[in-house]
Amino acid sequence: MLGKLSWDAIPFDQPIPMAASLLMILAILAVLATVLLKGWGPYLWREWITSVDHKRIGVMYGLLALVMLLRGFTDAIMMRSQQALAAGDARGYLPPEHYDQIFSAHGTIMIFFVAMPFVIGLMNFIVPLQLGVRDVAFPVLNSISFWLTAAGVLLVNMSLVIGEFAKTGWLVYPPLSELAYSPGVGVDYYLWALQISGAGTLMTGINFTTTILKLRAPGMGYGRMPIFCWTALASNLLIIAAFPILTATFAMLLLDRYLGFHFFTTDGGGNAMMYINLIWAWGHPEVYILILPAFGVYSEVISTFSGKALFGYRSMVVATMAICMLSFMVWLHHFFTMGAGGDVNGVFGIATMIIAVPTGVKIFNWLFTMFGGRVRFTSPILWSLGFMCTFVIGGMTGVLLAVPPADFVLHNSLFLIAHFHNVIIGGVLFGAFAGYTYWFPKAFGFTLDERYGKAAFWFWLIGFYLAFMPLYLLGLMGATRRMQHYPETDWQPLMIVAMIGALFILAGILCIALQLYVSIRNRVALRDRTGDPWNGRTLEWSTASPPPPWNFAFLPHVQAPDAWWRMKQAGQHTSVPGAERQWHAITLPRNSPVGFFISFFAVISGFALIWHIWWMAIIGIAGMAASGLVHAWRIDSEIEIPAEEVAAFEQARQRSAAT
Amino acid sequence: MQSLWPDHIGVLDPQGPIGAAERLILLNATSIMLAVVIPVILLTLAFAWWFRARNTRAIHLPDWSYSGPVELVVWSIPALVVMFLGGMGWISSHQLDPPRPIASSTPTLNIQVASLDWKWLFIYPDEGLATVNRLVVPVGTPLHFTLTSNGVMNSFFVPQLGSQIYAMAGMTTHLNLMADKPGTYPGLSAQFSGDGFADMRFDVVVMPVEQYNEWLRTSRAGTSTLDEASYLKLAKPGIVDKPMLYADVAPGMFETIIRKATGH
Amino acid sequence: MHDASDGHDTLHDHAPGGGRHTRGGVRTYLAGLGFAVVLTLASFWVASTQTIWGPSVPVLLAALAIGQMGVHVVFFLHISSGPDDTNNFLALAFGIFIVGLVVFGSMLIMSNLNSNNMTPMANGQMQMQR
Amino acid sequence: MSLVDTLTTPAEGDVPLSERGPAAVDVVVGFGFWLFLLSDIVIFGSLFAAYAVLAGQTDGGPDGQHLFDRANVLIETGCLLASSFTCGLFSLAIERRAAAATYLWAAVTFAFGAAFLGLELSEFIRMIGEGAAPTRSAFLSAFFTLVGTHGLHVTLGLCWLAVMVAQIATLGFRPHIVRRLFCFSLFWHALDIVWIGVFTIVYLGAAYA
Repeated sequence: MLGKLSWDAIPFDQPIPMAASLLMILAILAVLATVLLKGWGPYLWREWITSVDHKRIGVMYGLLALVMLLRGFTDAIMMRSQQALAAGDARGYLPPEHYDQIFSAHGTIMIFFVAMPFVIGLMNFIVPLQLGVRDVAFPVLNSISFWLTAAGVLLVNMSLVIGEFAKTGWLVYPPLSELAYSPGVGVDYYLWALQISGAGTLMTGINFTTTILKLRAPGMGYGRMPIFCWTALASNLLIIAAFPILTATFAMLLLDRYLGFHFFTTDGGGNAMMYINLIWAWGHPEVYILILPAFGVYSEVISTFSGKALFGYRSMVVATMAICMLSFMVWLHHFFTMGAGGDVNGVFGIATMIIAVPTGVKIFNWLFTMFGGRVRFTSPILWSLGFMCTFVIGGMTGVLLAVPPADFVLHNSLFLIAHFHNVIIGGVLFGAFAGYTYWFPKAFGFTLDERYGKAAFWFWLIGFYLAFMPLYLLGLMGATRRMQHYPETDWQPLMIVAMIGALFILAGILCIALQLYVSIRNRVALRDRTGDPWNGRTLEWSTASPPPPWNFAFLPHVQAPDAWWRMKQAGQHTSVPGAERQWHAITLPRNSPVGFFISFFAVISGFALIWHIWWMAIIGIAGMAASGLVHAWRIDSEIEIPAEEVAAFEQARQRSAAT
Repeated sequence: MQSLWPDHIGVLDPQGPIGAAERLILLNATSIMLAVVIPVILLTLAFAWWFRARNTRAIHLPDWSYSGPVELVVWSIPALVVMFLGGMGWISSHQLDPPRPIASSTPTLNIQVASLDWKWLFIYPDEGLATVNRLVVPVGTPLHFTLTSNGVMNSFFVPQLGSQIYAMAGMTTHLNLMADKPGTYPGLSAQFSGDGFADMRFDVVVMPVEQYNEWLRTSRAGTSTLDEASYLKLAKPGIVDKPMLYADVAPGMFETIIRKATGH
Repeated sequence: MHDASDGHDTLHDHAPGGGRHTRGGVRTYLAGLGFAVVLTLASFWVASTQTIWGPSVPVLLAALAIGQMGVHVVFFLHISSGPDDTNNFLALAFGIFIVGLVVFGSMLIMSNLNSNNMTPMANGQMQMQR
Repeated sequence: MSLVDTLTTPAEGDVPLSERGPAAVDVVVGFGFWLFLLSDIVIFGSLFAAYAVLAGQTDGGPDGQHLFDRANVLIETGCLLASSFTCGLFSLAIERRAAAATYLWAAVTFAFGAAFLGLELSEFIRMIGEGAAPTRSAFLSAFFTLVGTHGLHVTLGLCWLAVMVAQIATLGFRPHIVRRLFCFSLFWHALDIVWIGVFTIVYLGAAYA
């Protein structure tokens, strides 16, 4: 009746996961209780859960990412403290079966449920605004994408309470992840959570590629598109091309585990090297899916706060698209040590290094964007400067690892760990925070507190260097990744320094939380009435903060890159004309609960499949199909905003901006 | 308490020609890139500071956003660096390809390696000898490793000797290393392989040739044999506290291990 | 300035497969069917005949398959290289590029790995990859 | 450059395609679905790659040359090709908003698709009966997964077609229904293209694996 599920699945005898899950359940209950008691339920349902507005969905992605950052960071600090303790004969406080789950969960969560939602959230919020349009190409699909991601998040977190998570590392290499060596439900949690959220991500990719290629304000040719949109385009093209590989690869592993197929097993003629080959054919583009939009954020931020157009716009576009293509030709560098031979290793090593050329060009162009500018030291540009100084180190170690014989001694070492944290924290996360601070006033109508923002930056920057420079050194000394303990007591001081770095990062995270709290409290003082608090250059700054549901009363007519800057130069200080033009009624997509329902049933079927509860899986799948069918018969998919409402909003805004 | 600088500095303290070449490559590549990276970091800080909004002495070029010569330079610098590194990568990935034999007048010692859950089995096929978690080799002799696994993947790595290579079930990978100086060098698995992974440590004991021959003689005097039965006992998942020694090895054991791993 | 609703009145470019502007009619589909039938039969014939030099058969089969895929794309999906099809065509090219990279890249990598790492054994169970 | 200037829209012909503002809904939907199909093709690409790598790994079990029945495959191919053609006629009937013809061609398309599926299923059952189940070897795992995924797509396509017929019956030829119908026809033709790869590489190529 309940498949593999029994009371044994709940780890009563293990205090750490028990306490953690209790805390999580209490937090969820507290949130639910608050919502119910305050009577927020209907509001949340109407305005957020069923919303198909790209801005609302973007905000929800961001929130999801920030919450999961806390979860992923908890794992991180447990790993750092374990390694700081477990030297010599000491074994720390986390036995291997916990420690293995923690590092697997850390990687999975940070990549799929922090970095991805953060980046996708920024794209959701900003891309249609920068393109000067009213929504994405497929607004309902967008909502489905978000809720499927949330479904994946829910499944991963359920593994904390019921059962276990994968103990195989974040990419579940077979044969270790095959049934023979991982008979538990951990790998199944991993696979189903990522299949479900991966489907959502793929839809995002299709949605945004279509949006950017087909829905742009009149006049916005490709040469006038904001650079963030270009990077978003590249990123979404990579999603379309790479995520299907992930889906297919996981499907094969699932068939191995559930139906006894022999794709990657050691027996039956299976070949685990094929999994490693395919997973990295997805995995390498994945890191560019994350970093390219971050490059876009830095480009916007550096240009805005230098008061100059981006230097070498065309060069930047070419570099972006070159990275997009090249990122698909380098995946073998993740397994130089599998023995492919000198020719193959050499070719992929060189291809990898070539990516450094367009990336280097980008760095130089940001440098020259500042040249002759008037740089304002706000926290977004601090994140950007911190990025430039940090990322070049990460890029350097990346090129180093691309030299095959260098990789032969550094592969899987803490040097590698330091390298990819260097590019993901120093690149993706700094970019996410820069974008978060930069666009926050656009989303909520008030700026974030600068004092806490700068404090957060410094804690993160110092914390990063303290935490990961020792790991570079340790890697060079032969320390490998994923060690639950190690005999070399002389490595312990460096491990302790890394642990202290993690504490600095904790302070940085606290500053970000405090910044949000303080800013909400002081929101009246921090209010942005102009819609353009930073003297911005692109179209999102031409509309109100927060923008109305329709974004633009009239679609702007674009005549140059940096369209809004041009309009301001021409003496036009709002995108809305005065008396010259009649107000129009505006049609917008109607809200839909289909995304929520599909994901609800996806969680049910995912959970049922993990625990082999077949009847429940059928109910879940039938529920998804039924939700889709009901939605398919919906006729009135649009609502109309009357012209008077549009007029009233815009006129009120003009009055408020004038005061 | 020891000094803060550790004694175990692995890759930075190579004890053989492969490791030494790889460290040199690391240093060369790092230096050439630092020659670009350090100026970039300094320029970033300098530009940001000099062109700060309050510095009215800095030139102001609000419309300067394109320059052909600058573009040419910024594409050329990384391109030239990558050209050098790419050439180095291509040549070195052939010269230091793990299966490539090490040229030497001393005859090569063949060693078969099997990663088990969670221990390392070393078979000396020509000497008819096997050890667990302790590899004894003569100094100055080219070592040819043939590696496999009985199940999950591992990576055989002796940081002070150089290159690592995966050990995979059903597969045979090859690795050539050599030790220049007698000593004891730690080895490990660099690929996570399950709960006992952290204990997959072994020592490589490099001895002068006479001492090695002496070791061979005394070791062969033992009674334990590595055959299918004792292998199956050893292969059960678990950790080995002390290094082990088999004085005799049944013929074709390495092939037996591979056959068993692939379900035949 | 445009309004969104203005923008939707005029057709700007072409959706793959047609919509209101399907090009051609029954005749296009008939032509497609004819070509496809001929190419399919040719493929099956080539695979079973002795009149073609054996080792070259896979190449011929590949050419016939690519030709037939082209027939489907042009006559059934109505994709052309015209200016109003630029995005569709580029997207298709991107897709083919990625599939080519994944398939041929994987085959290249795997054949190298297999030939370097496969165990030479006499028991015949461990077959070498082609 | 005042605001008023920007209000005058230049003639369509003078403006490059990329600067004409948001595209029509038909184009947006068609292009989005086109991208979905490309991503689907990448899934098949991964499965083809897996098949190509594992095709020789029979683990002492049966190989393709002895298992596959070419005559059967030729009939399957014929069914799918015929359904692709009638799907084209279906699209033309929709364009004319001819309800009777639409239903007729939908039914014919469905019948050919179902016949294909029936033949494929009977082949699978025969093979499993002969001891060539997917659990037998890596080759058979890859074969059943690749061909089965195509079959699953056909199955879903048939379900979709049934739903679309119901939608025409209840909602009529509304613009969004017509858009979905064209997406369906794209999907159906794409499956035929994938099948060309399948019969060439898997069935006809079996002798060369």
